[in-house]
Order: sequence, then structure tokens, then C-alpha cells
Amino acid sequence: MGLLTLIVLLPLAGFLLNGLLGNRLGKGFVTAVGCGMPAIAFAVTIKCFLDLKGGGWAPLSEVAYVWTMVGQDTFEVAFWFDRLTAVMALIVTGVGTLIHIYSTGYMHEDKSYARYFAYLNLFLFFMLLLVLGKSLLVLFVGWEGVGLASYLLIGFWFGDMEKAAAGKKAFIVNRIGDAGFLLGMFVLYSAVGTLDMPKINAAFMGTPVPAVSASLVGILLFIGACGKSAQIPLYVWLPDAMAGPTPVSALIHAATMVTAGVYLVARMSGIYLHAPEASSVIAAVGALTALMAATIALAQDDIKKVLAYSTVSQLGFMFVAAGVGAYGVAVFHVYTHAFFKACLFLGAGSVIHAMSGEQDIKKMGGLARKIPITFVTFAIATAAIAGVPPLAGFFSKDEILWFALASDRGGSVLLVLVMAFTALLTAFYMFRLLWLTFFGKPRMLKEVEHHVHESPLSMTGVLMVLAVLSAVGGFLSIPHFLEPMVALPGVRPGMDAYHYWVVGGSVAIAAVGLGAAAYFFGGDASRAAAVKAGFTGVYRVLSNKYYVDELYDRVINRPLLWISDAIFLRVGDRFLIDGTLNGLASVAQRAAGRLSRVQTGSLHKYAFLVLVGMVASLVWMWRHG
Amino acid sequence: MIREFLAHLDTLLIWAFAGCAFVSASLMLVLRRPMRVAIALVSCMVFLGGVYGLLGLHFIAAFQVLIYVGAVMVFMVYAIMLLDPRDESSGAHKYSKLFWAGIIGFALLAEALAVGYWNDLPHAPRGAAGEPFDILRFSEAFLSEYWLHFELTSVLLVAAVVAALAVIRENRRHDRG
Amino acid sequence: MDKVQMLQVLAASLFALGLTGVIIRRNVLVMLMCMELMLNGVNLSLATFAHNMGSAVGAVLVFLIFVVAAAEIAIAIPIVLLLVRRKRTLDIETYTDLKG
Amino acid sequence: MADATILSLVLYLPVAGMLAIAALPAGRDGVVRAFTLAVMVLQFLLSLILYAHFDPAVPGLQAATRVPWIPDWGVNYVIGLDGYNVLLVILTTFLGPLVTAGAFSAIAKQVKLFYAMVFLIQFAMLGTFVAQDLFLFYLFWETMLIPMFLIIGIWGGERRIYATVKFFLYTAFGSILMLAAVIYLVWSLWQTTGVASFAFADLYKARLPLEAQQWLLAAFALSFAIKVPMVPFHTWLPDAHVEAPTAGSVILAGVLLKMGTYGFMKLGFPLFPEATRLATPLIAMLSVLSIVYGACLALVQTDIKKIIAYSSISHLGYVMLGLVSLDLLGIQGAIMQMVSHGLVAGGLFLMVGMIYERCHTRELAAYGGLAKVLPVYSVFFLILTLASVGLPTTSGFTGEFLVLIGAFNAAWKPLAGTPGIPVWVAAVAVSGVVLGALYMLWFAQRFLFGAERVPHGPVADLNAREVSILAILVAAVFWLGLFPDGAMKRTELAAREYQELVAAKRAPAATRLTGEVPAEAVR
Amino acid sequence: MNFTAVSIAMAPEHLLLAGIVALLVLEIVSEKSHAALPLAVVFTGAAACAAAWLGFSGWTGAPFPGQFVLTPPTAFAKAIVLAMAVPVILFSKDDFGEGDFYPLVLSSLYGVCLIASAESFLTLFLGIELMSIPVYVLVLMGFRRPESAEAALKYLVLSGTASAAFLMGASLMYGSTGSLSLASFGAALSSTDLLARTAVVMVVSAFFLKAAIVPFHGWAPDAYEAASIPSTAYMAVIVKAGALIAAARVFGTAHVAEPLAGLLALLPLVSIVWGNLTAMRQPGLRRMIAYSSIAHAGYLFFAFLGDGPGRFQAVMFYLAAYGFMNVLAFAALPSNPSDVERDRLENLKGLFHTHPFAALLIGMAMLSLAGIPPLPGFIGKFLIFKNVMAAGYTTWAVLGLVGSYLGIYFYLRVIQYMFMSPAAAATGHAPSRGIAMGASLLCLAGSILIAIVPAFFLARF
Repeated sequence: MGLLTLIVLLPLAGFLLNGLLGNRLGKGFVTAVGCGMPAIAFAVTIKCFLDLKGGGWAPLSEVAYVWTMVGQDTFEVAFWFDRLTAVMALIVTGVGTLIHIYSTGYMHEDKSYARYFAYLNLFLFFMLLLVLGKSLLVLFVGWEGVGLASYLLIGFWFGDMEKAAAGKKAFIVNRIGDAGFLLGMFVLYSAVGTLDMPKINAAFMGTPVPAVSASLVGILLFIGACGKSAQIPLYVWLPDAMAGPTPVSALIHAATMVTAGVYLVARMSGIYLHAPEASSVIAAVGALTALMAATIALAQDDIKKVLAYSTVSQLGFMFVAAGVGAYGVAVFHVYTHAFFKACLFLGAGSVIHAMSGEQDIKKMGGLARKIPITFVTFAIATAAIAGVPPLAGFFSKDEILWFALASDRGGSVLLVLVMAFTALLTAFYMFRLLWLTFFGKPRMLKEVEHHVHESPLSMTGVLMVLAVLSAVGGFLSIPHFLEPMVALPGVRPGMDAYHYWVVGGSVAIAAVGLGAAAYFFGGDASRAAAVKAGFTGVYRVLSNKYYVDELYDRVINRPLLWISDAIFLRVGDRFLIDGTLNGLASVAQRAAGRLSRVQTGSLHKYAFLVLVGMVASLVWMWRHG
Repeated sequence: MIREFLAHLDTLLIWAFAGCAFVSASLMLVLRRPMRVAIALVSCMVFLGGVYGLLGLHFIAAFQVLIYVGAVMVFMVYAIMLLDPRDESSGAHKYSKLFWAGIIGFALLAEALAVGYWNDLPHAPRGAAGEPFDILRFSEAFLSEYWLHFELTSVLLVAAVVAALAVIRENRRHDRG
Repeated sequence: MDKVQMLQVLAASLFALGLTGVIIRRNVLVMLMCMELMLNGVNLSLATFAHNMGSAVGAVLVFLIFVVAAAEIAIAIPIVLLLVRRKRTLDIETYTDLKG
Repeated sequence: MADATILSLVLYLPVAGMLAIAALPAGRDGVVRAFTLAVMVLQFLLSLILYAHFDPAVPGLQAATRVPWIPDWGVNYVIGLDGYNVLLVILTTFLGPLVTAGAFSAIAKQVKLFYAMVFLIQFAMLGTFVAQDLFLFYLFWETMLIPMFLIIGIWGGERRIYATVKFFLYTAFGSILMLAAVIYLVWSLWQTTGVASFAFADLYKARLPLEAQQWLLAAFALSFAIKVPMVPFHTWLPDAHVEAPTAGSVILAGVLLKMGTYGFMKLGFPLFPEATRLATPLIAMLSVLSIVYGACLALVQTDIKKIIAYSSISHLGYVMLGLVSLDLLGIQGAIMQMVSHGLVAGGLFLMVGMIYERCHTRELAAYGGLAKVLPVYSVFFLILTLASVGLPTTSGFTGEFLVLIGAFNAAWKPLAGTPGIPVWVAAVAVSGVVLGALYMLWFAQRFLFGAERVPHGPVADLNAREVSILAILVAAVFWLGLFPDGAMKRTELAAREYQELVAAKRAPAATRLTGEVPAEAVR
Repeated sequence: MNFTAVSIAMAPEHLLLAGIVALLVLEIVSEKSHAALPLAVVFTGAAACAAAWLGFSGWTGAPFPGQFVLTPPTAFAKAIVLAMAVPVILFSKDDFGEGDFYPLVLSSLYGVCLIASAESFLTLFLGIELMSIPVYVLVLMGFRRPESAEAALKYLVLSGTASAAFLMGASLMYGSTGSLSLASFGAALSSTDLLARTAVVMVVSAFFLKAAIVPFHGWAPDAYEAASIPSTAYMAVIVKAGALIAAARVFGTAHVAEPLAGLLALLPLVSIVWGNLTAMRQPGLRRMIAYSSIAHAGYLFFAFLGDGPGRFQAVMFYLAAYGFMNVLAFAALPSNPSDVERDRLENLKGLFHTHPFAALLIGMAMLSLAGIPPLPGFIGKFLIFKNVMAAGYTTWAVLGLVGSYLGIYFYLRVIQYMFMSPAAAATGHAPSRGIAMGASLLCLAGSILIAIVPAFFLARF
């Protein structure tokens, strides 16, 4: 069994052990297995990375086994390890491990501790399957699997219908995306005749290009990506997904799973390079999502909701990058985002932990002094996401803005302006969050305030590590690392001059955002209140997330139920089909009644019938002569 | 002239007998009292016997008179005498509801049956007629070729007797309980 | 029309008359007699044919019919007796207990 | 021991069991149960031998037995295994013991008759699958009605009479027309080739004018479509499922419905290729209609069993789609989907039965939060639910995935000489994936999660017997999901042959027929 | 005409006759004796064996040329009918412990045998009468209920009408072809002149009357209902068999052409539908069976559409399958002091709980009559419709099958009552006598044989 397979199987083993034996063998065992497996997986991944390097970056590939073979069509479970995979795998295992460790502290009191770690390991297993898979089939297996894991983890506290419903919503919305993904896969298969991603890319790179519209395939696959990576119109599940435990939000809904869509697009770049229409769709959707989510984030008071929307918004950034052909940059942002967003979520977790479950930033404030480590790390991460140089976020976001402007694959001024504005909003609401949570006077209840305490080392340690990473992560330039695999797009003629403008601009944006937040939320909340009073209407719309959920409910949910119930069930089944059949039955019954009334018991009648019979037969006989 | 008349006498008689038979047969449907009906039937049978005789089938004529009139009808008359007094309805309504239907049926059936005769009735050589049917020839054929049926009729009569006895027995049981 | 045809028609009408009698007369005994009438019609037809083509078979069948007719009456009368004992009437329309 | 003997043994064990049960003294229910289980297990083990000995590389019949039966009609007693039926036979024998064990506590009255009927239906179903002679096939096909009629009618719910009569009359109507078609088919074979034979192998060679083919296909299809059931011939299914006792539902969903799809695959389509090729788009549309329609109806049911019943309609839509795709992947997928649905739906019905035994209601509204009360139960239930949704690594995925790929192949590049499937039809079929998730998860959520609501609670979690039943089932589900290759190898040749028969133009004049199974086919 | 030939060829008839005589003697010497039943069984069985033996030995001959012929098929036909009669006699013990039942049955059987090997209309006529006359009395025998006399009269009158029609037809045929041999009927079938056709119609309608085909069926339900169970069984099975065999003899292997074919398809189809529909509403088993037997007569006459030798084969096979199961149904019916209550379907409710074995047997019989595989009824139906299609009457065959579908429901209803309903309160059913069980087992054995080795029976006709 090769190393790649091992990477995948380790978390699975963790899942099985914890799932089957966890409850019997106690917390210690669970912790050991739960954290140990990912850690080992991380180590093995590093080993693979070194091998990759040692092998002159020639992709590693190994076949686990043949899933099935029909005629000449072979579906095998094979793994593939190249630069892109390396980055993703490292993020997944690395961050994953950290979050596992963090969870040991965070979930310590929870009575279904074992189940939690089992699910978490299950998630890692599928995520790695997704990342390492060589063929779309394996990728899809992971793709669905992570969906399942997130379903289970979001609904982890299923006693509460809200949370269970959130899990279901996540799964179903994802399924809608997956349907698109499947369609894309099938079209691809019947066109190219294989699901092997390297082969597919090669096929599209080479000549003749397969006889299928790359844009069609691209868009279909992107629908899948939309589902997984929470883009318009399928983003609605992510905010609700915050119902899960905070580490889960950090791992699944910030660092890893939600970026799978970006990974898919980057992985399938071969197709998208031939699908300008699809690419521009991606860019447009990304930009729109980014903007919309950012605006919504302005008006959210739940600390996790803010982060959730910012995640959606950041994913938008990534897709813009992918849309303009800068796949490396997109992955770069995935990479940086993994660090600072994980850090933010975990920090939020630590805050919630300290606030004994309170999530409303309106009821916080002045926590900086009480939980310093959390504060510092959170601040660093905030700065990073806001794009304050030289933190990680700055580099990736700057690159995105640059290519949004300059890429010869659909970069444009409009795009860059939208993104810049979004970046500004980002900086603003993130600092707002920071301020409301950590500065100002405490607004929480007294007894809560007493209990406020710094989290255990298992959590703070992780926070510090992530903070460091989100601080320095940016210096390792992923795009150039990936260059040999996915080239960056060319620069439109005459754009080079503007590079420094963009850099300066993004710095300025961060500063402005910071300043504005400080201005509005620094002192007492009066200024903010004034603004809010100014724009009540807008504020309501924003705080209600543009009423999208309600819209979907009215446009999709209810009609579907109505058709099923009123048309199919009542008209179709009961009236048309069963109605007809019962009608026939009763006709037969009535006929039976009529006929048996012929039998009056009168011999005369019987004899007459005989006479009639004879005459009729005779007539019949010589009529048909 | 007389001779010609005598030459055609048998034909005339047949026509006459047939007519009388038909009339008495139709009377059976009209007369109310069973006894009268019985008498009508008897006369019809007798006329038919006459027809047989004129056709030269003397023994059939004989049997017609012996078995039918002699046995069957006498039995029937007894039955009538036995049962008619007990009939409390005493033929209050002579006809069933199906009277007209029956009449129309009669017309149709008679017509339907008769149709065959108009078209395809074979006209066999007259010469042969009546010739094999002196009683001697017949009984000889009967006992040589058809004695099987002779035997069988005896079986049938046995069965009939047993059956009749059984019914009588039922009658008796009916009396008891 | 010639003699044979006439006799056949007579036979047919006797048969039909008999059947009609069974249909329209209510008195059981009369119905039985009508059955006899039908058989007479048959006999006439057979006899005429026998005479017409000069073969004995028809006559033999006539003979058999005599016997069978006698047998049937011999059974029918006691049955009627049973009926009358119960309902004290010969009107067949009253014997309609079995129906449906 | 020769395979042929084993096959006959497998087929006739149930009959022996039935007679033995009849001989057992009344009132010894425990003995009856144990005995039945023992026989069923034995039968399963024997069938495993068959499965192991089954040679994927050999076309045609294996382990065949052939005895002339009614020579002057050309009726022979021919049974044997081939790629078409091998999996279904295993499925049947596999579900047998589970059903038996599952009914231990559920069936309290007339235990003897019950297990006798289970044996009888087992016999009939196996016979239908292994029969290689149309007359024999029809006998078994119809025989199956009798025990099912009694099982639903005697041990069923309140409206059991209505349900069972509906079931019987519905199915019988199809069969009557099929009978007419069978007679006509054989007669015309005899007319064209001078050979009276009911052997499938010969009937495949019958050359019929297109019009006749269409009529006959219609008759066969009606009968099979009712059994499958395909919308709009499905309304017997929900009633039958709801009213039937658990064992009945399991058999019904597990194996009985497969008889319909098997019939299509083995007879309906191959016998009338030209007509089938003409009808392909229509049938594809009906299949997709079934998929969507079933899913939508499952969405609005309030009765647990009805949800699963309608989901069956939806899932078998996939099977039909795969069959008409005439694409190797699709056909293989269809076969896998048959087996998978047998396992999953069967399992779900078993679980519903288990909860029903405890809480005595099938109203979904009455339940909630079972995951807290019955953790083990909930885990199994969730697994089966996800398998039914077609989550990768479960058998459900294998079937759906291959069927859909096949459908798209048929849509983009249909086999030469076949009309293929309209693209939009294939696309709509994919929507079943979403709808499936919709109703199953909605169901699971209301059932397992949320606030605790347990009628007649508190109730005990699954006992060892039930756990072992479900564990076996789930293991099979995952096995077929992760390693389907072994099974699919065995069916591949059959799938090819089916494809050949339906898609390929026939050899001009039917070659001289032998009136029996070709020698080379028997091994 | 040599004597041995006669005695061999007519062995079954002779045995029956001997039985009749013996029974009468017994009757005379002792008033109440229990030897009657065994005696009847023995002689009937012996006759059956003799017939079977004649058949197997392939004995062929015509002791009375042109009147009486014996060929293996006819011999087997006799054997089957007599075999079916044995269980009827057996389970009649409850109703007719002593008395004239047995001689009557035997003489009626004698008639059937005569029909089977009749070669001329004279023999045939005597056979038919000999078969029917005792049955008039069987209907009212035991006189369990006052209506039975009425039923007997109805049956007698209509059946007498049938004989008259039959004779009329014979006479007309005699007129047109000049002979009374069955062969000449075949000639009449093919001839187009109206006299012959009229003859054919009269004969056919006589058969319709005897076999109860709509609209000639009026007598059947009443007679079946009023008769006591064994007599009903006898009528439903053996009298019907007699009528059908007679028809088969008359039609021989002659081809049936339009317009007669139309007639032979239409009226049976009507009676299939009519019988099956009307049976749905019947409260009593006997009346229900009566209507079902009307439908079955329809199937049987369908067989006449088919050509040639297959015709007799189909009729006989169907009769065997149908007959055994029908007798089985009646034999298994638990006895009951009240003749009316005995077969009320209401009283069959929950029969499985009180008399499981009987319920199983009746259920099997019902399914077989409904033509559900693998029971023999199905094979018979299959054979008939196969012939019909082979003769090219596809549409008629399909219609007939659909008509037969209508019949399934009421058979199911009986099963539903017996198995799926709670036991009816105090039906007064007594556990069936061992002898009745024996009778039903006999039928069961016969049916199973037919189902398992149909080829064997098919080869015999």
C-alpha cells in the first residue's frame, strides 16, 4: 500500500476506531486516536511532499484498487500527488491537525466526545480523498463525503431542530450543486471517455479538442463548485452551517471543505482555459457573491455569522481569481485564507467559550484585557484578512486585485473596482467586529463577566500557531510555486504601470477600513447608531440577508410541495389512476347486480330466453350465409 | 272423375288431418282447463296418427295411438284429475306476462325453421316411399341392426322406474315430515 | 307446395307451438303437455323424412322418442305432485323461490 | 456435488421446508421459527457455492437442468444460472434468512401458515429467476401471487383486504394479457419455423413483423411495468406496502419488484428488439417520470412505509432507465441498482417494522429525536437512508452512478441503430439525485432528530438479533458500494448479450431451431 | 357381430349395469343397508379401471357398426368421467346414506359412457336422455329444502326442450343428408344449404342448453342451488362433461367455418363474462359455482373453434382439470345439519381457523378454477386458448382471456372469507367425515397428477 493511500486511510482508521470503540475506551483513547491519526497523516504528507521534490516535481500516482471494470471502461480508485495536491493536502492535514488539537479543549465537556472526533476524522478522510483523488470519480466520492461529514457535524447537536435542519439544508443545497457536478461529469465522460483528471486536462490541452463545449462542462462543474463553496445562488447553507461546533466551522466551513470548489476549478483549469464564457461567469458570480456577502456581514451581530459571511465573501475573491485565469492566485488565497479564517473562527470559539456560549457581539466588549492571547491572535488574523501588509492576506488579496484588473483573461476596471470596494467593506466589518468584541466597556451580564476566562493551552496554543502562520504565510508565494503546473495569465498590454497603484490602493483600503471602524465604533456607539438611523431600510434588508431564504422558500420549496401534493398525489394518484380503477370495479359490481336480476326464477322467462337464443342463432346463421 | 278423386283422396285426407292437427294444437294454447287441453292434445295426436297411416307408416301410427294416447295421455289425464281440484288458483290467469313475446317468438321460430324447407328440401324419388315400411321389414331391421337401442331403452326404462320410485319416496317422506 | 313440405312446416309449427305453450301457459300440466307437443312435432318431421327417403332409421328414432317421452312424463308427474302438495297450485309463476 | 444439483436443491429446499412445516404439530411456534431459519440459512450457503462456482467467462447457462415436460407443446423444464439471474438468486436467498429472522417477534398468529407461505414465495421467486422456459417462467411468475395474497391479506394492517385484492387484481390483469402474448408468440414461432418451443433461447430467434412485436411488447411490458412498478401502473404498491406485514414489505421491495425489471431484461426487450428500439424514448420518459413522480410523492407522505414505498418507485425508475439506455454501463448499473435497492429498501422496511413493533404506529408525525433514545437504531437507519440517497461508497451510488453515465452515453452517442435517450430525459433523471436527498433527509430528520417523541415509549434499543440482521445488511450494502467488481464481472456477459439481442439487427432468417436449449449453452 | 367383442368393448357399461342391478337387488332384499355405498364405489371404480385398461391396451372396435364405437380416446374419456364420479359417490354418504342415489348415479354414468362412444344420433340421444333423466330426480333427492322440487321441474322442462331441439336438429339433418350418423353432421357443418344450417343450429343450441350457455342457462343456477351438495357436484362436473363430450363427439374433427364459428365464439364469450360477473354477487357457494360453471362452459366451447383432433383433447383435458377441482371444492366442504347454511359464503368465514385442511383444499380448488398457475385449471385454460389462437381467432382468444380475468375476483372472495376473516359465530359446521376427506384427497391426487404430468394425459386423447 502506497503512501498516498496511507494518508487517506489513516483518518478512516481513526473514524472506525473512535466510532466503534470510542465510547468504550474513554476520552484518552479518543483524543490519542482523534489527534494522532491526522498528525501522522500530516507527517506522511510532508514525506510525500519531500518525495515529490526529490522526484523533480514529477507527480506521484498510485492505484489503490480497481473499483469496477465494464468492458473497456475502467473505474479505478487512484491517487495523484502534484504541486497543487501538495498545497491542498498540506493545508488540510496541517490545519486539520491543529483544529483537532484545539477541539480537545473546546469539546472537552461534551458527552458525545467520541462521536465528535469520529466525525471529524471521517471528514478528514473524505477531504483527503477529494484532494488526492486522481479521477473525478474519486474526487466526487470525497466531494459527497465531506458533504455528509459536514451534515453530521452541523447537526451534531441534533436535539435542537434548528441545528438538525441546518445540517439538512447544507446537505440538500450541496446536492443541488452535486447534480450539476454529476451532469458535468457525465457529459465529460461521454465526450472524453475517461474521468481521469490529468487525462481530461491533457485531452483539452491537446488536439483535437474533445467534441464537447468546454463552457458547458465548465459551467456544469462550476455549479457543483457553487454548492460546495457557497457561491450565489447556492451560498445560503453556509451561514446556517454555523449551527455546528465552532472548530467545525473553522475546519470545514472556513479552511478546507468550502475551498473544494476553488480546488476543483483550479484542478480542471485545462477545461476552463478553453471556456472563456465559463470563466467570465465564474468571475462575475465570484465578484457578486463577494460584494453581497460583505454587505450582509456589515449588519450581522452574531460573531460567527459575521465570520461566515466574510468566508463567503472571501470565497468570492478566490473565484474571481480563478475566473480571470489566475488559478495559482486563487489557490494562494485559499492557502492564506485557511490560516487567518481558521484563526478567526477558533478565536471566536475561544471568545464564545469564555462568554459561556454567548455569540452576540452586542453583548460583548472590553474582552481584550480579560483574554489577551485570544485578543492578540484574533487581532492579527483580522488585520490579515483586512489586507494589512505585510500579513498573509495582503499578498493574496493584492494579487487578486491585480489580476482582476490586468489579466488578459477577463480582467477589467469594473471588476477591480467592485473587488476593491468589497475589500474596503471587509476591512470595515472585520474591524467593527474586533472593536465591538474586545474594546469599549463590557456590555455583558455581570455573572457572565465573572466567568470570563482565557481558554486552555490546547486552544490558545493552536491560536498562536495559526496567528503566526497568518502573519508570515504570505511570504511563501504559492502562485510561483504552482507556475509550472497552472501558468498565470498574461498581463493586458499597458497594464504593468498600474501594478503599484493597485498595491498602494489595497494598503489604503485597509487603512480606511480600519479608520472608519475606529471612528464609528471606537468611542460610544452613538455614531454607529446615527448611521443606522439614517439607513434603517437598508439596514433591515441587510440584517435580513436580502430575504434570500424567504425567496427560495416561496419560489422553490412551496411550489414543489404543492405540485407533489395537489397535482401528483391528489389528482394523479388518487383521482386519475385509482379513481379510474375503482370506477371500473364499481361498474362491474353494478353490472353483476343487473345480470343477476335477470334470473327471476320464472320458468317462463327461462324458456323465453331459450326461444330468443334459438331464433337469434338461426337468424345469425342465415344472415351470415 | 270419381276415380281421380279417389286417386287424390289420400293427399286430400293428409291435408285435412294436418289441418285438424294444427287446429287442435293451437287450441292447446287457447283452452283454459287442463282437461280440455289434454283432449285437444289427444285429438292432435290421433290426427297425426292418421297422417302416419296415410304415409304408410302404419306401425308408427299404431305406436302413436298405443303409447301416446294409450299410455302417456291416460297417465296425464289421471294426473289432471288428481291435481286439478287441488289447484286453488284454478288457472285464474291463463297466460304468463310473456304472452305477446311468446306469440311473436312463435312466429319467428316457425318462420326461421320453415325457411330451410322452402329452399333446400330434397325431393327423394316417390317410388321408394312407404315401400320398406311394412311392419315385418321394420321389426326385422329393428331387431337385427338396432337391437342395441332396444336394449338401451330397457336400461332407460329401468332408470326411469327407479327415478320415479325415488320421487314417490320423496313424496312419502314429505308426508311423514 | 307439395305434401312433404307441408308436413315439415306443420312439424315445425307444432314444435314452435309447443315451445310457445311452455312460454305462455301458466298451468304446469299444460306446460308438460306442450312439451309432448314439441316431441310430436319432431316425430312428424322424422316420420315424414323417413317416408320421404325410405330409410328405417328415422322410424327407429321415432320409436325411441315414444319411449323417452313416456319416461319423462312418468317422472314429471310425481314431481308436479310434490310441488302441488306444497303450494296447492299448478300456477308455475308461484314457483319462483329460487332466483338471483 | 454438481452445480446443477445444488441449484435444484436451492430451488426446492423451500418446498421441502413448507411440507415439513405442515407436518409439524400445531402450537410449536418456536420450533417452526428455528426450523425455517435453519433451512433458509442452508439455502443461502448452498447458493453461495453456486455464486462461487459461477464462471464469469462462460456465456449462456450454467448449472442447467433440462427435462422434457410437455413435449408436444415444446415445453421443457429448464432451469439454470446465467448472468441475468445469478445476482438476483443470491439476493433472494440472502434476504430469505433476514426476513425469517426479522419476523420472529412480529408474527404471532398462524405462525405455521406464515412461514409456509414465506417458503412458497421464496420458491416462486427463485423459480421465476432460474426458469429458462417461458411456460415455466409464467407458472412461477403467477404462483408468486398466491402466497403474497395471503401474506398481505392475513397478517396485514387494517385495510389489508383492499390492499391485497388490489395487488392481486392489478398484477393478474397484466399477467392475463401477457399470457395471451405468450401463446401468440409461441404460436407464431411455430408458424414461422415449424418448431413449437418455449425455450428462451429459441424464442429469441423468432422473427416477427414489427406490428406484432409492438402488440406483444405492449402486453409483456404492461405486465412487467405493473410489477416494477412504473408510473402510471404503480398505485397498488403503496397500499400493498403499507398494509403488508414487515416480512411482506421486505420481500415485496427486496425481490418481487425485481421480477418486473428482470422480466424486461430477460424477455420483454430481447424478444421484441425492433419494437423495443422504437419504444426506447417512450420507456425512458416513463422511467424518468417514475423517478421524479415517486420522489415527489415520497416528499408529501405522512406514513413511514409509504415514503419508502414511493422511494422504491423512484429507484426502480433508474433500473428501467439503465435497461433502455442499451449502454453497457447503464445495463450493469441497472443490475447493480436492482440488487442495491433490494438490500436498501428491504433493510429500511425491516427497520420500520422494528420500530413499529415497539411503537405501534407508522405516522411520521408521531416520532422525533429517536437518535437520542435509540442510538444504535438511528445509526443503522441513517446508513440505510444515505445508501438510499445514493451516497458514494454505498451500493446505492454504484447503481445510480452507472445508470446515469449509461443514460448520458445513450444520449450523446447512442449505440448504432438505436434511437438512444433524449438528452433532456437523461438530464431530468439527474434531478432524482436531489429529490432523493430531499425526501430521505427530510424523513430522517423528522424521524431521528429534533425533540424526542416516542409513542408508547420508553422503548428498548435494538436487541442482538435485530442488530445482527442489520449489520449483515449494511455490510452487504458497503461491500457492493466499495467493491462491486466481483459481482459485476459475473453479470457482464449477460449485459453484453442483452445489448446484442436488443440493439443488434437479427440474422436474416432464423437458423434451424432445435426446440431446446442449444447444447453449447448448457454446461 | 361377435359376442366377445361386444362384451369387451362395452365392459364399462356392463359393469355399471351390473352395479345397477346389484343395487336394486340389495334394495329389495334389505331396506336399510350400508352395503350400497361400497357396492356403488366398487362397480364404478371397476368400470373406470376397465375403461382405462381398454384405453391402455389400445383396444379399438365397433361392435355395433355405425352405432357404438370404442377407441382409446373414448375409453379414456369414460375412465376420466368415471374416476371423477367415484369421489362424488364417496362423499355423498353424508347426504344419501341409503336409498336410490347410487342406482340413479350409475345409470346416469351409463348414459355418459354411451355418449362417449356413440356413433349415431340414436345412441347419442339415448345416452343423453339416460344421463339426464336420473339427474332430474337427483336434484330433488334428499329433499333438503322445499325449493328443490321446483328446481327439478325447471330443469326437467328446459332439458326436455333441449332434447326436443336436439331431435329437431337431428331430424332436419336426417332430411338434408339422409342419414343419422354423427359423420353426416360433419357434412352438414360444411354444407351451405339452409336446411343443414338450421339443423346444426338446433343441435348446437340443444348442447348450449345442456351445458348452460347464456342465454340457455336459466335452469343451471336454480338447479345447482336447490340440489344437495353431491348432486350439485355431479351436475357441475359429470353432466357438464357428458354434454361437452356429446358435443365433441358430434363435431368430431370437422372444421368449423363461419358463420357457425362466430356463433361458437360469441355466445360462449357472453357466458364467460355473464357468469363471471354474476357470480360476484352470490351468497351461496353452490349458486356461485353454478355461475362459474356457466363461465367454464364458455371456455369449453371455445375449444370448438380450434381444429381437428386437438378439440377433443382440449375438451377432455379441461374437463378433467376443472372436474377434479370442482368435486374437491364440494367434497372438502364441511358437513352441516342445515343444507342451506352449509354453503353460505358467510358461514365460510374463518373456516381456516376451524377446519384448516378443508379451507386449504377449497382455496386450492378456487384458485385452480380461477386458472391461477401452477394449478391444473391453468394448464387446461392454456391449452384451450392455445388452440383457439392456433386456429387464428386471436381476437376472440384475447377477449376470452380478459373475460376469464373478471372471474378471478369472486374466487378470491371465497379465499378471503376463509382465511382473512374472523371465524363466523356458530356456523354449525361439523368436522368432515373421514370418507369425505378421502374423496377430496382422491381429487387432490388427480389434480396433482394432471398438474405435474400433463403430457401423460394429453397423450391419451
